[in-house]
Amino acid sequence: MATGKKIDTPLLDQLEKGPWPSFVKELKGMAVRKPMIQDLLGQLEMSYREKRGHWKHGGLVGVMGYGGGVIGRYSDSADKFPACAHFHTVRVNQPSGWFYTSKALRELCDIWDAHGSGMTNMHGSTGDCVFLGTTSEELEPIFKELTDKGWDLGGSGSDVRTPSCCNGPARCEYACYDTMDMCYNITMAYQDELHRPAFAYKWKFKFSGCPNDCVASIARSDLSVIGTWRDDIRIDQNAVKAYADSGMDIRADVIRKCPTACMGFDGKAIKIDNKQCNHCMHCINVMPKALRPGKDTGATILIGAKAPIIEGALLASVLVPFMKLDKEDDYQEFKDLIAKIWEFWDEHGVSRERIGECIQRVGLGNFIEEIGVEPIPEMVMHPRTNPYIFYEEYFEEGDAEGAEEA
Amino acid sequence: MATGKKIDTPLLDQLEKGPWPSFVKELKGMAVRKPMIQDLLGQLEMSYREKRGHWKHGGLVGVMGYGGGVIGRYSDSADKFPACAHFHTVRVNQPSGWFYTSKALRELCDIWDAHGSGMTNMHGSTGDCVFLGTTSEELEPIFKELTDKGWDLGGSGSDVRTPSCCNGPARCEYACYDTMDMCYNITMAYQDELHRPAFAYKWKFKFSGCPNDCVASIARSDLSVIGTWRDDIRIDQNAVKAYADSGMDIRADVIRKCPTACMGFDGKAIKIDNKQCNHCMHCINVMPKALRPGKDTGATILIGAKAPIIEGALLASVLVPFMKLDKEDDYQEFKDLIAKIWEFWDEHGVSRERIGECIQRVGLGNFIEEIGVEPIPEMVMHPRTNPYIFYEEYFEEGDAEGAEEA
Amino acid sequence: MAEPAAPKKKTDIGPPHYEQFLHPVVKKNYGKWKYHEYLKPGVLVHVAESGDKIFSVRAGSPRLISVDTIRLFADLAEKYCGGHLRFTSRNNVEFMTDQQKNIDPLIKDLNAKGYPVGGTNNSISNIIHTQGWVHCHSAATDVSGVVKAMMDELYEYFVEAKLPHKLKLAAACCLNMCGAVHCSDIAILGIHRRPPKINDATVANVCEIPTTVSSCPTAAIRPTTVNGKASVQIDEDRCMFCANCFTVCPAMPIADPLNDGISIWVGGKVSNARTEPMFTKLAVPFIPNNPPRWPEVTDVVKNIVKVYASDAHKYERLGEWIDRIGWPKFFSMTGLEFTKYHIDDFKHAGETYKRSTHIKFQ
Amino acid sequence: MAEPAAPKKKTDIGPPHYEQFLHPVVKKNYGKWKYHEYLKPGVLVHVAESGDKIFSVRAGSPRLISVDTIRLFADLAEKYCGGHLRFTSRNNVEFMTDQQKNIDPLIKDLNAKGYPVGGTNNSISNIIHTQGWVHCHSAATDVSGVVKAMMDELYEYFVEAKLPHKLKLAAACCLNMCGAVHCSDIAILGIHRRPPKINDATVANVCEIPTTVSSCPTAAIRPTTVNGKASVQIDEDRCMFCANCFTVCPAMPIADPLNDGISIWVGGKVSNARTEPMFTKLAVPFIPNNPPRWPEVTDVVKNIVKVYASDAHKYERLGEWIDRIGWPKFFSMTGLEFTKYHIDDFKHAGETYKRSTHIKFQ
Ligand code: SRM
Ligand code: SRM
Ligand code: SRM
Ligand code: SRM
Ligand code: SF4
Ligand code: SF4
Ligand code: SF4
Ligand code: SF4
Ligand code: SF4
Ligand code: SF4
Ligand code: SF4
Ligand code: SF4
Repeated sequence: MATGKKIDTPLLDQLEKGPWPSFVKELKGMAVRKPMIQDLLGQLEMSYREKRGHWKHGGLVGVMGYGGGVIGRYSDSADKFPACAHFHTVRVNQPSGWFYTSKALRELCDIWDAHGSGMTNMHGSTGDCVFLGTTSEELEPIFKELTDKGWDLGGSGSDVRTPSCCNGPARCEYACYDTMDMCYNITMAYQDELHRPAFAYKWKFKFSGCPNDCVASIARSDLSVIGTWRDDIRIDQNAVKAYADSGMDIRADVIRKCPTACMGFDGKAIKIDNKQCNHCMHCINVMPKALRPGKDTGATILIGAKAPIIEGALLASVLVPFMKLDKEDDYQEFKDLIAKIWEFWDEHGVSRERIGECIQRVGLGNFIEEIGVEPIPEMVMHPRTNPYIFYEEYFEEGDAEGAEEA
Repeated sequence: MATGKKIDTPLLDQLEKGPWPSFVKELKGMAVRKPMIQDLLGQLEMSYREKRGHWKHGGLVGVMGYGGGVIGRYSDSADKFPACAHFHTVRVNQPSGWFYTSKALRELCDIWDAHGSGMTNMHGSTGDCVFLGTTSEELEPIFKELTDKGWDLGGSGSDVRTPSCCNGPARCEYACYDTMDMCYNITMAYQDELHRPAFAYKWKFKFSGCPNDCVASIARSDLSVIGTWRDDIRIDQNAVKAYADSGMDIRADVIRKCPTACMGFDGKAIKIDNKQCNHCMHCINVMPKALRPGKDTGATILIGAKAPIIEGALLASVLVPFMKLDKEDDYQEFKDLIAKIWEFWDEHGVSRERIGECIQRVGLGNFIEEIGVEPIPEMVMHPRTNPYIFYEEYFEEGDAEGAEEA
Repeated sequence: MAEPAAPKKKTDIGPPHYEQFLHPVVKKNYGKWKYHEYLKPGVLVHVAESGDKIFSVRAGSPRLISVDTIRLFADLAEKYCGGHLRFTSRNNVEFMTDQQKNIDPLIKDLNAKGYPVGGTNNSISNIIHTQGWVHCHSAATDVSGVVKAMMDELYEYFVEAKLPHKLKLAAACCLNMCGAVHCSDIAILGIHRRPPKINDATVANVCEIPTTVSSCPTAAIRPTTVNGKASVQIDEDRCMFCANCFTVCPAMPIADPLNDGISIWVGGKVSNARTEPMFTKLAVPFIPNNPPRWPEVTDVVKNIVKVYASDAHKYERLGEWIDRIGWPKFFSMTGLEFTKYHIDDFKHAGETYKRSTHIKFQ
Repeated sequence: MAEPAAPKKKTDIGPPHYEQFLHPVVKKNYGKWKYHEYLKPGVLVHVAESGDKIFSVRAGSPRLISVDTIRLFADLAEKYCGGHLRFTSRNNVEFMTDQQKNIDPLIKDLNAKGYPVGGTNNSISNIIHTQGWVHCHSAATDVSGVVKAMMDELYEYFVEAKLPHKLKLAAACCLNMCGAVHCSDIAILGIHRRPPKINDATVANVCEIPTTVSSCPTAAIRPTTVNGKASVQIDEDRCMFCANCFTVCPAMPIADPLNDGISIWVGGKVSNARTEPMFTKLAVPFIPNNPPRWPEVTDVVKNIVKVYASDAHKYERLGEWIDRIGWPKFFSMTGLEFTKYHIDDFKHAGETYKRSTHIKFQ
């Protein structure tokens, strides 16, 4: 592999200007001591000139014993930019909530500086620390050093992808369950499924502590766990008064924006018809000092979100309206549910079909029947509008009156 | 054909009881002098006993020169009920708004008493006077007597079905155009299309004078014309005061129910932000003495409603948000539009595919392009959410910069 | 050899022009009405800009009526209304007069003959319905009977205007839904529940096999040969009983006494008032036919009406009420069972799944 | 012949446990936070039931950062926060301290190094984005560049919190939408506009033809033979440029400098606050790639932000604002063109047609 030589990048240079921190500056900084990045800059400048990417399609590389965690990447212009001929990424499983110490970060940096390009994504869209650019030979050494320091790879391919969670109880008063603990617990419980792709397609878990959904789980995860409560919103009427006194227009900003119109304000105190509340969070968001979620907390379990390819994007849909998430019991109820879903998916999923698409194909009604979950109206926006009902039984002429045939 | 003999109808008899007028009484009344109805009662009692109908599938009958207007019907139990072996219905095109004089009704009754069972539906779901039960031989005489008295048949089969309209300007203060006149005009303009099925499937016109849509046109017509206005709602503030004084809770019943929240009431006068009003009619419905549609009236033209068979039910969708309906010009703009739509349907419609289904298949965008209507956001609830855009042009490598290829 | 020309037939004359049928006061004030008021259930007055008034009296009708009854209506129209009357889009009959004093005698006469007056304002008006066993080959139930039984039970809501808002009912005897079932506050729908039985002996004679095969929306029908004759066969697991094949092929009857029955639907509307028009949604997937009075069906409907009446806000249509309280609450308040059949599995099924955490806990 | 056992590899250890990384004040008050306040743009304080406070300072990051920059963040964390820091779900870096006095010096240091502080409350936070030409074979544009160009233009909205509400942006380089493009307030999506070019010589070697054929959602691909070699062909009229075939078959490259570019989407959201989560909707179907600064794209986005800022109510997300004013008004206020491409024609297209007369006339 030849050394990257410095070349002019007039187009990229324009992206060094402006107030927002520049990824080009980041690249140039590393290019000084990393030929791989010097050549990457060259190739990228060529892309900017030609208006097209210069990477070849995929490439299977990885570490022994794992099926995922590394994305192979080869340049289609290795002749011009030999230093970035190989430019694989390594996905390192981030800690819950993306909390670090400077020490931990330095360890990661040192490993990557020694064996890779020195460039990273902190973080990738799924949540991993993404280490951008290394060669196949470096993969095993990287893996060894990572595991020695207590780090492991994340997911890629048709496996459990690296779960992620909002900072939840660590730094948010709204958290209705321990997102950080559950994300860690689940990540550990499914290490095999995470590292050795054996599914029909990818499977993403995301954990948000409340319906604000700060990790966008409802839009981006096959299995989304969103905290909620089922008792009454806690109200501190003194704090309500304080907000009012400080000039907040409670009627306009809170009461009238409540989507269920279940709130009232008489100028002094707030009243909530909690049976009508749909737990949207708005009022709590606006008045965090005065309003708090209830104490009977847990989560809504939703299933099947994904990006559009190929049947159109899906938002996750309600599977269990409320589940107590029992740490002491090691989240067993949740894990039992996952086991049943995966069993179903194993049997009915077809290759490259996410669970959301699979459920649409077989029908939500059939899906829940197979996994042993009762149909309830909370699962639908509204019951069916078309009359095409697949009744499963009918009477046969010979049947005794009242007897149904399967 | 043997004479219907009186038989016991213990099940049907139970439907003579109760406060609501009884169709069984109606049938029994006619059965006294109509063997056909006597046998119909017998067959119906048998249906009630056996829980199934006793009519054969279809049957093509009609009057010379017409392809529609008569529904052939044959009993599958002619041996038991010979008098109703033939039991065809004749659809007579009702007058606009179902207005009659006693004289006109008596003429119709006399014809039907002479040549048919004497039973009718006033009216059928499409709008016709439906004369229930006659034999094939009677069809021509019935037709002759009807036309002699100024009546004609309605539609059936793959033709223009009998148009219908709300009473509109005849007895309703909300009418934004002359539904009665337009319904008559359009019925007359398309007599050939109404009587001689030549389409891919049925085509229904319905005319409602305002968005209350009292003929359910948005749910049941291929082409729905619904009156509306585009200037300001007329307000009589004295009448507003009178309503308030009479105890109406204007804030609760009107202001807060306005779907666009574009109304205000200061205890005395109503204010409307007419640019935000979506013409839902609610406020006008509740306070007809105080509020009236504006004076710049016309109609929204919607296309494609239908019952569920077979792709699922459709509501009509907006094709022209606002069209002035010019009586003086003989509704030419409207007719030009219909001509273009039918031309398109002729070319692209497949058998037994309603226009609504056809539009879904080819895409609304392509449809309007072909009929020469500009795309506007009023036609959609929202722009597309999926990224699957069928761009119709792309640059070829050789193209001069900026030149697009078709 | 030209046939001798038949005497030219009168065709394409269209319906009579409506103008000749209008009451003089209607004709005079045509398009110039100012407002209306409800005088009592079934009685409207429309006031014109000129100050003229026209009074309308609305009477319930079973729709399936004899010429004798029509003549009775004609008699009454002559006695009180100068011969002027009309029918409504819900098959009620309306008598129009400019003489307020005629109203009560007219109502008395109507009532005496068994015709109730009502159906205006916040009431249950007449039920839109279809042919049933009286005339249609496709019927899975008899809607004339169901409607009579229902209106008997709901009578009070026709003659009084005591509901939160208008409540529009419709009934249809098969999935063709001739009427307004797909967009009514409450709808009754005759429904088959067993695949068509194929008459292999006649299929080839009376049906076009390719048309029959392609008529099936779920592709459940395949061509086959039985005893050397071309026929079709049905993959029963795929059949959802739509009867579309029967419509194009009479040799595939689907009606079946043991399995035909009724489904109940709620929450549709047509008007644009406040909310956009809405489709009806499934409330009860299946109740077996129980003629002549379908008591299980009328019980369910009456119960839904009662719960709606007790809980909805003023001016809230049934579907708007459910939207406010939520479907879980609707099912718990009415005591109806929610089953997997309520969960859509047709073309746009996914669009009906609940895609948010907006949940009310009860 | 058994291979000699390799030294047992350490695997499946998972990520380090988070607890060791938590700030002592965070650890102490874990799950016992009471409320938060915004001290200024980019600075939050969370107050615990115990009365303890933790201050967070949020700095913008280009996400594509070098180990040197990470080390810089580590330095600052050590200087002001006892070494504690985190990253957010939008790739900002957050420094946490229990010392309010550390906030301003920290901000000063960050700013000096070129890292802006902001992105909290009613601001535009960092843009979620993906690999682009930097690393992905599928990219139709370079999102790192687009995002840098956009954030330069939208900078004021990051460092000040002056919008009606949070405004969440995302950018993705192809229809795979690695990120949150399908549910963002404003999204930038790299898009192809020309069918894949088939490399007939290599298809048979590098692709499974049946898989390739079935990968196409519109069934545009058919098997064929070219010069005696098995290959595939595309019905160009049916292709909607999704690149799914390229994902399974490298011999069908779709990237094309002349026709790749950017589409702009608006009005999505993820949170359940007030309204349910919503998908983004098409605003601009296509703008050609114009690196390095995509001025046409940033113009459109800036303009949308400005119109939103001037017209939306407090606490109204972009999609909620459009729902209130209506799409016709959105297009007229932003001056964007509505074309036939905006009208859906995919699977559920019909469900997006306007099925009511609820129209606002302007
Ligand atoms: C006579 C009739 C039109 C006709 O040409 O035949 C008619 C007449 C009137 N309608 Fe209607 N509507 C008539 C069928 C309908 C229908 C169609 C249907 O019932 O299938 C609808 C749409 C149904 C739906 O939405 O599902 C309809 C939705 C309305 C509405 C909207 C109600 C709402 O808020 O959703 C109003 C306004 C109101 O009630 O406040 C209305 C208002 C009116 C007014 C007040 C209009 C007026 O100022 O004259 C009339 C008296 C209403 C009453 O009965 O209380 N009319 N009206 C129809 C009477 C049918 C009957 O015998 O009961
Ligand atoms: C008589 C009537 C019902 C009634 O009791 O009022 C009726 C009766 C029939 N309809 Fe209908 N339809 C009648 C109004 C409707 C309506 C309502 C309307 O027009 O406003 C609809 C729903 C709106 C629509 O068109 O979508 C309707 C949707 C159907 C359909 C489904 C069409 C579809 O595209 O979904 C069929 C099936 C078909 O066409 O094959 C159908 C077919 C039929 C047939 C011809 C049965 C068949 O399978 O061939 C019925 C003949 C019954 C008979 O023996 O008389 N009928 N049909 C109505 C016509 C009377 C009239 O002329 O006034
Ligand atoms: C730090 C972070 C979580 C994390 O674990 O990393 C976070 C933290 C907070 N979010 Fe969030 N949200 C974070 C990403 C999100 C996301 C996901 C995303 O941006 O992709 C969402 C959903 C996005 C969407 O709806 O499209 C999100 C929707 C909210 C909302 C709902 C806003 C709304 O009305 O729609 C709130 C409540 C509010 O703002 O009033 C909220 C409120 C909050 C609060 C106030 C919660 C608290 O009490 O601590 C935190 C500070 C908010 C702020 O920045 O103004 N957070 N928040 C994420 C910061 C990202 C960033 O760097 O900007
Ligand atoms: C690196 C990353 C983008 C980034 O810059 O952050 C990424 C990169 C790729 N994604 Fe992704 N996806 C990444 C997060 C996502 C997300 C967001 C998420 O996970 O929350 C999504 C949308 C959510 C979802 O899963 O639906 C996403 C939806 C896809 C899809 C479409 C999947 C679908 O079912 O619709 C594909 C296509 C595929 O799987 O064939 C895809 C495929 C890819 C591939 C492997 C390209 C391919 O066609 O094989 C990309 C490799 C790029 C490279 O060279 O590194 N990527 N991908 C993200 C992973 C980093 C990490 O581990 O933290
Ligand atoms: S999702 Fe809820 S609990 Fe989690 S960080 Fe956001 S606001 Fe806090
Ligand atoms: S959480 Fe939402 S629905 Fe519940 S009271 Fe607050 S604003 Fe209303
Ligand atoms: S649709 Fe409008 S104009 Fe026609 S009768 Fe009904 S309320 Fe009157
Ligand atoms: S017509 Fe409807 S939208 Fe318009 S002001 Fe009246 S209630 Fe509001
Ligand atoms: S609904 Fe069905 S059974 Fe009833 S009249 Fe229409 S086609 Fe016949
Ligand atoms: S009834 Fe409908 S679904 Fe069943 S076979 Fe016939 S056409 Fe197909
Ligand atoms: S969005 Fe497309 S091009 Fe961008 S990283 Fe994901 S797969 Fe690659
Ligand atoms: S790009 Fe998509 S639509 Fe076009 S041929 Fe490939 S798979 Fe089919």
